[in-house]
Amino acid sequence: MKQKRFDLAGFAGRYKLPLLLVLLAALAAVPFLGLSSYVVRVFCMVFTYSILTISLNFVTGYLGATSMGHASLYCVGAYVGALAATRAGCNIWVSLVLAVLVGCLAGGLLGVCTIKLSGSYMTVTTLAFAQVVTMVAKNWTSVTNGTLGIKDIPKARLLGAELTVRNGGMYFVGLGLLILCLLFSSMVIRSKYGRAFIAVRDDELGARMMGLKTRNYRLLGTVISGALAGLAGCYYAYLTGYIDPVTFSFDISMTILTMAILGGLASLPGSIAGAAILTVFPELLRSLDVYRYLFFGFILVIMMRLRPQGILGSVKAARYTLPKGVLRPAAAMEQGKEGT
Amino acid sequence: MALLDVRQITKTFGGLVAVDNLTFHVDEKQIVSIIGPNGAGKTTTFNMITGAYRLDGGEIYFDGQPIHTKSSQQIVKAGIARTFQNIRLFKSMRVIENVLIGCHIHTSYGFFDAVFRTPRFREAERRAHQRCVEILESLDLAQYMDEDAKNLPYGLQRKIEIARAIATDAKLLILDEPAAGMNPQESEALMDFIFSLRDAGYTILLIEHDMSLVMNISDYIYVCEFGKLIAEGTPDQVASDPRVIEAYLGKGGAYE
Amino acid sequence: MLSQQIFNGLILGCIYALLAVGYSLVFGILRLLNMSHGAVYTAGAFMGLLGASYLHMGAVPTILFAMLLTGAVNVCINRAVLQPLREQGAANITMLISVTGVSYIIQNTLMLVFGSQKLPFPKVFDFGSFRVGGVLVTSIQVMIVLVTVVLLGALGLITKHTRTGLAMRCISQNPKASNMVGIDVRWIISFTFIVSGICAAIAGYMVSGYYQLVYFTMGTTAGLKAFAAAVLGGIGILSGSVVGGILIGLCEALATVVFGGEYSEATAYVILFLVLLIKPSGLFGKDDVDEKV
Amino acid sequence: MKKLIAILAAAAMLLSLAVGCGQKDGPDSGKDGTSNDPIRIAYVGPLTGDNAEYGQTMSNAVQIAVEDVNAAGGIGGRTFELVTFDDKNDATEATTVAEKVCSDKSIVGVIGHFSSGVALAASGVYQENGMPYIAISAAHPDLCQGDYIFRNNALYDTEASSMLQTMASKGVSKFGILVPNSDAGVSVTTEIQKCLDQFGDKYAPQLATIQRFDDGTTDMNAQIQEMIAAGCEAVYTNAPYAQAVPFMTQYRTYDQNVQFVVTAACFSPTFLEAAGDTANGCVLATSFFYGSANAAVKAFVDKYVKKYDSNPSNFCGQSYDAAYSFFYAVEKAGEATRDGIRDALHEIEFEGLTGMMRYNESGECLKQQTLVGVEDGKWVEYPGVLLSATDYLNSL
Repeated sequence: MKQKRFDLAGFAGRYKLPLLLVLLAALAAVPFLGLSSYVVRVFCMVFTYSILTISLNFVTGYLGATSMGHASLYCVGAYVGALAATRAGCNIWVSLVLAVLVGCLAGGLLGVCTIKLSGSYMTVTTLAFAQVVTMVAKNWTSVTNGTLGIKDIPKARLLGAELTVRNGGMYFVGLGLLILCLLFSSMVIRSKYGRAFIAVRDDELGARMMGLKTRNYRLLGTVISGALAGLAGCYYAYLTGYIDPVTFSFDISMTILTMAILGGLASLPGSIAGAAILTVFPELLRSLDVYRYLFFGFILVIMMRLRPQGILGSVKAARYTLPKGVLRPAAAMEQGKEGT
Repeated sequence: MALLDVRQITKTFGGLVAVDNLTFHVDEKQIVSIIGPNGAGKTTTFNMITGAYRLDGGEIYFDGQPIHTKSSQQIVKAGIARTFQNIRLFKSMRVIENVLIGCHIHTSYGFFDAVFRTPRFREAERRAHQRCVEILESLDLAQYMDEDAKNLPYGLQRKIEIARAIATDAKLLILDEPAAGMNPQESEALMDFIFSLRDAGYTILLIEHDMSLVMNISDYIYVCEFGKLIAEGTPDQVASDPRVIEAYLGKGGAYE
Repeated sequence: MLSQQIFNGLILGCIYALLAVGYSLVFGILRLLNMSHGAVYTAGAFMGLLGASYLHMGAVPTILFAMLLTGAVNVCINRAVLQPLREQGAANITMLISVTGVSYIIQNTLMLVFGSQKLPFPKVFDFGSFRVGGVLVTSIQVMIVLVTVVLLGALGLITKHTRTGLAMRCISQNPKASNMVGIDVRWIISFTFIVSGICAAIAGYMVSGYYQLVYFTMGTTAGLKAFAAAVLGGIGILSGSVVGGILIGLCEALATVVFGGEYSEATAYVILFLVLLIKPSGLFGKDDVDEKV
Repeated sequence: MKKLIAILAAAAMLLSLAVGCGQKDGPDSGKDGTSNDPIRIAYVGPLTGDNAEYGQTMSNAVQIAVEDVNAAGGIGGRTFELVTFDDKNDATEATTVAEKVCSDKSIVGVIGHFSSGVALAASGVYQENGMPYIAISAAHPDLCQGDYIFRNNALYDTEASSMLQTMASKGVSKFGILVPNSDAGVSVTTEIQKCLDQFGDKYAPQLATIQRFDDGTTDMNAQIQEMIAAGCEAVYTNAPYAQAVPFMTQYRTYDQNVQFVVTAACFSPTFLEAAGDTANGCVLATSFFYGSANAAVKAFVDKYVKKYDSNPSNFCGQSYDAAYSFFYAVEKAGEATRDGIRDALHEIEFEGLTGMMRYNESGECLKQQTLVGVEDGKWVEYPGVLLSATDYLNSL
């Protein structure tokens, strides 16, 4: 008989609500613990990168297409947010909506460009897409102010009060956006759309034979990924106050991809774990100065050796949760209980 | 009137004529088999019926409607579902999730219904899951519901593929060598299983090499060789037809 | 003037091809986006520098010295980092991150050992220059073209006409089946990494000789271009990666003339995208998109 | 079991973050500015990544400045201490580090950030937290908008004017410019055009062509062909020497006697080694010359060579002076508080390594540049050739 293992994921699944509430309370308390604004800002960056990792997961995790140009969608969101703020004087809430819409368009464009491609051919196209976006940002000076970038992006305001890192305002905006993004993503994934994504990833031809319009789902995946990346970009623009084309480089695309894989592909908690670890670790190593990235390299190699599928990669509850009103078949009763 | 009516369909790959003016039909609630040596064009015919390949000639009618111009999505919606020669289950999904993909085309709700969990979403999901649980229970696969498809033995994976095909509310089930790689007990169980499908009202179109299975189960048999139809009839007629013997056993072999 | 630009584009293309060839070897056999190849190429350049400037060896001994060390570095990467993951059945995308980690390690080690400053690289194969029909050609440029052709020829010979080459092609099609028929998959993959390391060393030496400058981050952008060239030519096809490299080099040179320097890199990538639009599996790639149902 | 270990490891790391940076804060002496702990100055710059070389040499120069002032008994009996941080010349890292530096109460002044984009991003945080910051290599025209933000390097208008004066002094009739497609490139081009408009037809040399290149490319052949076609007798580039050296060596293969005018970014010993004989005849304008006869400069250069066995670059001189700006500010303010230092910086005036150090009301320090050139492998100074931008305009 299989040795009964403690089914952590099943445990987490069953007591989901209380666990989440405890976590939420802890996170909400952070700005009031008298921590320095440096720690608060690191948390804000963890939120930004978590949203970006979740958005990348819609392309790489759920649709199985390695994208190495994700910084381009992040850049589009940031520029839309910055331009809306500086040129049109919108507040953050309007800019966020605009950034999501334009993000959808950019994601859709990337999706259309890569619809016929798969594997490494698709990856190189995302690289080309990112290069073109950077070129446009650098040379379309009338709109993006070119390489001089956009500075003095006004701070976000809520009911007249200015939201900054110091007064914890931007922290809550970030936390709110992350929760919004998590809810949205889990709703999409726990529906026929999520199942369709994974079917297209596992066997596109088999899915097509089951009547799924596979191209529509691939496009939907990139549109969602563009929307969420746009959200993160706009938040970053308000958080930092200055953006230029060089900020959204190939290194950022690789960092986001590394976070998604390290955390565990196609897993929302995994995305957050990956983003948290790879944002926090360089900060911890900061005292090493010159040796920082040497250690970072070793950490990546060792992490992948320990957990090839990522920290929360293959963590799956033992039993499938049926929707309310659907009785669990008798035969599956005792099978589920004693774990896989 | 025939449920599936195939008229002079042809398919060429470069110079090679894979299927040459093949005509046959399948009536309601019938079990029809297509047999023939390897390379006779059987799977190619299946791929043309299910829209995977374009036809180079001829027409196909299903329930009176022409389907040779339609996409595979529309064909599945029309009511034709298939299994595959080499099993194509979704590896990282559970058994129930695989079957849910079968129900996909009939779970009708929009993207925003899913995001905001509207009643329409809840109702459609509940009905889809209920249907899947019923299908799994009817095929006594329910206890494997939570398992990942890739962890199950070969025979079970075959049955899950069929369960997934049923979930599409298909009228016609196309089984591509379901008994391949099965031992005698398993193919025996498969035969009863197919009979139960036929009794439940499904029409079955079968490609198979396991002669004992084909001869016992089929109402009508078509025999193909090099893309051409060389014989048709009931199992007894086909078994004694000299051209079939020659095609399978070569000249001179007498088959009593 | 335009002919000079085209010639320069050709030389730039050969440089990308030199790098793309090493890339395509590993890429073809393991379908792995070997991000550490850029770093290995930089290591090759530094080994060349070590040989030429610090140990004052002649041109040929320096190249051999660099090839030896870089080949060893590359095979260590395979043995220490990738092989265990492969044996655990890890997904390709996991190895992509390990390899990225390796490129961080190599680049930063080079920085710590050789310092972060840009180091001068002695002139290489410098026998003067001559004019051919209005086009000024320097000896190093001729050598680059020669080395690219020779390298491509040698690799073509290895892959097409030797048993090891045959084994390499088998493994790129189906590693499991190759194992069944008795091919020592482990050794062949290590051999491929050694050859890829040697190509990286040659590319490192030639390019540093051409630009006379070596610095620890020279591999990053070059590595990306090589990856693009390898894919443009069709995954795993050596001659394809050379043609891909030359095409990208020409596009960059001509784009500078037509649009201006700041658009050159983006134009090269746009051309790459257009080619993939027309032929989704690269210039010479076999179209394995609709696999058997 | 493995899953549990991995998740515990992740949690441990997150926890150590809060602990990790908590104790890094130094003693809370900055507040009252009177206790006798060492006054801490921070250098933030690229210690890893593409521009690691610049970051490391600049922080070396600040280290020497701190050692010098401590050797001279510090200021009012209190010694100084240098803390270094790496920002990889990346805007996101820079803002995070700036936040970390500002939250460390014991740090009262910041020097650093290499490129303009990074400096701009970080200066927002310094201004918000009230931390005096002196930039020493970012020439973005509108960096110094906050009152806490100062700058100790030549602005692009000074740079442009010096270049045009050099072209005129060399009697050049047609010249071209090669600039990176970056904020540095765009700003210098605009300033050059502005100067040319101001000079009008009183200025002989003519700008024949503007060529640009993408950051990171080293193959300039295409741009060179364009410049030769435009008939350039001289070429100016403000590219760092990783691109300037290949550009010059490739250009020399086509045109032996073109006159090169580069910027202080190339003014370093490795430039001479890398360029070899191609560098002969090339000139540049700098505010710091390590070969100069000035005693203070000589002392600094000897210390730098002994400690780091390479000659200091122009940025090193400016970093040294920026550090001393802080020291003199603490002396004038009589206390080591951030606001005290900010006010004092506007009043101090001292003879630094890079000329007269005086910050005007907007925090800029107008640099006086001297022309320096390479003659058979060595840097040589040509004093008196360059005037300040306004003097040259009036002299036309």
